[in-house]
Amino acid sequence: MSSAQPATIEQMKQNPYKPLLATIEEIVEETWDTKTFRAVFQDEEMREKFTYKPGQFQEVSVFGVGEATFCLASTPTRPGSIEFSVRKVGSLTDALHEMSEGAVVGIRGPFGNWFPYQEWKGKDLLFIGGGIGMAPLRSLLNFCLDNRDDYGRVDVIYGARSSDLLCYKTEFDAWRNSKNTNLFLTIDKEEEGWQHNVGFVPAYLNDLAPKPDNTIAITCGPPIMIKFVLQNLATLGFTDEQIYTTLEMKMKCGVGKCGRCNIGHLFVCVDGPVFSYAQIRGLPPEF
Amino acid sequence: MDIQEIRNKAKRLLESGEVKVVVGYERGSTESKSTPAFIESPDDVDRLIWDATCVNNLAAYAIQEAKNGGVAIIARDCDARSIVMLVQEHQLDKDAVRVIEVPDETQWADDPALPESLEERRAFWAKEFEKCTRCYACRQACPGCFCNTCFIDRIVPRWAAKRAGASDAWMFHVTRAMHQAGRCGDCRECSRVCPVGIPVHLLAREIETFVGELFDYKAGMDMDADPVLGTFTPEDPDPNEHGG
Amino acid sequence: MDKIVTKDNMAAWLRSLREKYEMIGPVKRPDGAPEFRDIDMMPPGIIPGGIEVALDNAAWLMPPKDYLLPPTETLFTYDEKDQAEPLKVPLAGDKPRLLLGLRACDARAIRVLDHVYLDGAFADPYYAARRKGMVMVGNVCDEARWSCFCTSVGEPVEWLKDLDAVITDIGAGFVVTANTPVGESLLDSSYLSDPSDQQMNLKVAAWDKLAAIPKRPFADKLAKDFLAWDDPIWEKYARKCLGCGICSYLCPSCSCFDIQDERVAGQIERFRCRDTCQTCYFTLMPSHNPRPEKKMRMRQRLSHKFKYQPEQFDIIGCTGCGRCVELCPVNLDIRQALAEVTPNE
Amino acid sequence: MSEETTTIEQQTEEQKPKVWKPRILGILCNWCSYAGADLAGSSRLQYPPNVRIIRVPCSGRVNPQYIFKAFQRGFEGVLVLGCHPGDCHYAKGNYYARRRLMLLKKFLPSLGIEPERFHFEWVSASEGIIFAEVIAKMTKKLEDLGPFSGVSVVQGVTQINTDAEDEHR
Repeated sequence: MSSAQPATIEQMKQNPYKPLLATIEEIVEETWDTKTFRAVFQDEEMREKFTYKPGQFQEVSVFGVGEATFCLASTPTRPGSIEFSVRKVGSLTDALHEMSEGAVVGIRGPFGNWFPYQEWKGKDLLFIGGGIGMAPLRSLLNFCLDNRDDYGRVDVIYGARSSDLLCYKTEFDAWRNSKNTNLFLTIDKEEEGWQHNVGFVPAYLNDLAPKPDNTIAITCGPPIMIKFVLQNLATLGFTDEQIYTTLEMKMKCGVGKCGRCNIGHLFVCVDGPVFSYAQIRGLPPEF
Repeated sequence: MDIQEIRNKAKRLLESGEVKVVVGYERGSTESKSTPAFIESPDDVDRLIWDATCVNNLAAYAIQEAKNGGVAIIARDCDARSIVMLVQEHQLDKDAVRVIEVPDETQWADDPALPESLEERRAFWAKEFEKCTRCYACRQACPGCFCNTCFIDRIVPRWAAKRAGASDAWMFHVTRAMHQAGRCGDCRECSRVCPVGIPVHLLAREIETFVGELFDYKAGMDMDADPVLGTFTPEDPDPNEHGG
Repeated sequence: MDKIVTKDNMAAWLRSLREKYEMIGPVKRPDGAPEFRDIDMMPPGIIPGGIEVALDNAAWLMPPKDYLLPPTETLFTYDEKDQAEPLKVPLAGDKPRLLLGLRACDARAIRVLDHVYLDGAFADPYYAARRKGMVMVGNVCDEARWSCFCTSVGEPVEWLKDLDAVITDIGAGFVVTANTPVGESLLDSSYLSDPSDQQMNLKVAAWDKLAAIPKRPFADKLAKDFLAWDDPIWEKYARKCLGCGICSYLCPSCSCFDIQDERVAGQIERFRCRDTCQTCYFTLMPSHNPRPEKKMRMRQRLSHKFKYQPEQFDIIGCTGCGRCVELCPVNLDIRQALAEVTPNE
Repeated sequence: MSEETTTIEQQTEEQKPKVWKPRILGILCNWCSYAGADLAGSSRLQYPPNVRIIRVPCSGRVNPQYIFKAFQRGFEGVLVLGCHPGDCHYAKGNYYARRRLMLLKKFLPSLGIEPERFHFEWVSASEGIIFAEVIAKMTKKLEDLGPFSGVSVVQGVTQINTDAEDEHR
């Protein structure tokens, strides 16, 4: 990916296991099992200093319960706070969901690589997201929309099983209303009052049949969706180098030490989580 | 016991199609070691050996191997009791398993004696468990430990932390031993495999002694018997008779 | 620089080093098995003997990694009631440590750990604090155990050069070789004197003997890409694997860990502890498990050492110490698996 | 009622800072013993307040590991109370419990734990007085035994803080 490191955060370099304390300022209920948290660092200097790049992740602590990995769902172009979306799946995410505004969490990060957005300047971007998989895409999408003139046409295909499982609904209008940007929504089954497409994301992708010329496709979602999206993108003429996704593995340390998230000789926490499909093809099938 | 006899039995079982695999011992990577062998062809039975290096309780493989069809297991008395126990616990279909009996010629090491006073006993176990690496080899080698998810691996609730030290290791070993009540055939695999020499089997042996005293029960003797803690009689020993 | 110390003076010399260093070395347990431990913790009377008995080539049960990566280590404590500074990180002790009795393979293992814990964008501060100022003194193995295979995975004589000083038993005494300025400072003692040519010849002979340990049949295959992904041997060997963690917990270079929180007596502690890739929980996620089967986990462990670490750090992660071979309860001998695996063409 | 027992009010005001009291974990069947404890409370029977109560649906729900956990975390005593044999709300849960817990009680000395530290008995919903007596008797026994030094004491060093108080607020 890009070679330059994000602005160094001295505290993380000194001790990457020591979280920075942050206060939950806002909680948005995205769906019945997913909430988006906006956190502000307690250290005022850190609020300014904490920078990151779209695609990077962080470790979030609930002290006494543990830690879990979440991608940064916010964009560094809107500094002062960070956001992450949490689906209730286990003890840590349960504990997060029980928190209310004003609660204290620990943040370690930013860790991992990022989308090579610098190299994509002047290109068209195609976002293909499913469910909570929209979180890392949202970071990049808002980043690109905040730097709108750097990129060409932006198409967003976003789907979920049903309309109430779509996240970030309050931002849909802002996305639609951006210059040269289109939002294509789809749900699996017919619903009363639904104005948009009905069908699976990969099928909708085929219907829309975007052109691969000078385009980068970025996809994230459930593994089964990604599998068919990749197949269909190939049929549409996208090369492996034009397709990017983020991978998820169990992580503990986030900095390449605990040995948990390797796929072959790569650590998802250090060498990922962003991979091009060309890279993924070279990895052992163990993720 | 003559090795040829074992090989012949294995051969017959495989040839007749009665079993798909015979689990026995073959020479290990050095003369002083044997290693578990999975014999699937009558032509391979000559790999089987039977000597003083054959120490594993092969019943540990019974569930894994029975999934693929019939399995025959070379077993000492204590190992055979594990197999009976697995049938009793409905972990094994009794028609899916055959036992090739071998005499128990194991040279058992002397067991350390539990100290007399309670205080010393507590210190004895604390000292032993302090060494525990939490590798769980005792559990993995134990045919009685067939749970899909061990209580110690549960995250909610977490019964003990994964940290080193006597306290959490005590919780693991003592609970595991109690879970073995009525299941332990005294094969002593738990102590044999322990890389730091904790006499783990003493715990289960104590329990089996009390199981015998209280309920007149011996683990793994009768395929048709109910597991001792999975049944009761109204006449069982009662706390009130024993002064609570 | 080489010096000679007589057998009589050895204990006195080592005791003099204890004034400056916290000394860790192999001592024999009451049951006869050697292990690495803090020599200061031994009752004073048995220190000289304790050190002496262990300076032979016994495969110490516990690898020296305990002293760089304790089995359990507090990362920080968190006190909800302390508004100003709830997070507290424990500090490492200030007296430098001297590890005594390291074998060539132990030295190599520490090199591997250094790569894992100090390389990359983030160094591990807890490891770094222990490693910094740590003095490593080793000795030359007099013979190979049945389970050893160091010469098959590298050059143990070269590995010894990572140590500050190396002790070679030449029968009538010990030749002590300093490789670093710190090592030379250890030799600056009235208990040591200059060795004779004959004594130096004996030392060279001992090192040559170490280098001449026969290689195992798989040694020639250890090119980068020799572990085939779909090789049937994974299934074959995993079949007898019990899935315990002995091989990784007692491996001198295995260093994967878990991080957990615990609330004890009202205080929150975050600690890390050893973990093993040999259980399904290592990679289990709420959504799925990338390595649900034993054969995948066995392939992971061997690939990590013989394929991934060479790609990451240009170093084979296995040191050939033989602990996993010797202690595996089912005699799953990785040397046989390595000999059998089909190289990728 | 023995002389040692006091009401909660007396204890907090006068004795708590001075007198060591054993901490007891009580695991009570919902249908009989918990109701018995309730009755003891509503009848204003006096019994020592040093018992922390966990209500379970049936004594048959009591896994021996609950008791081990209590000892590991430093409780001085553990008490399990269930319905009298024949009176189980679920017909036979207490019979299963009886087997398990009789065995557990015999096993504790093998671990070096005094059998008196674990007590189980049958207490019905109407036996409020018996409940109060059981607590008082057990408290007395534990006081005689003295503090429990825990399960991890090696060479006089306690490895873990006892936090029975904290865990079961």
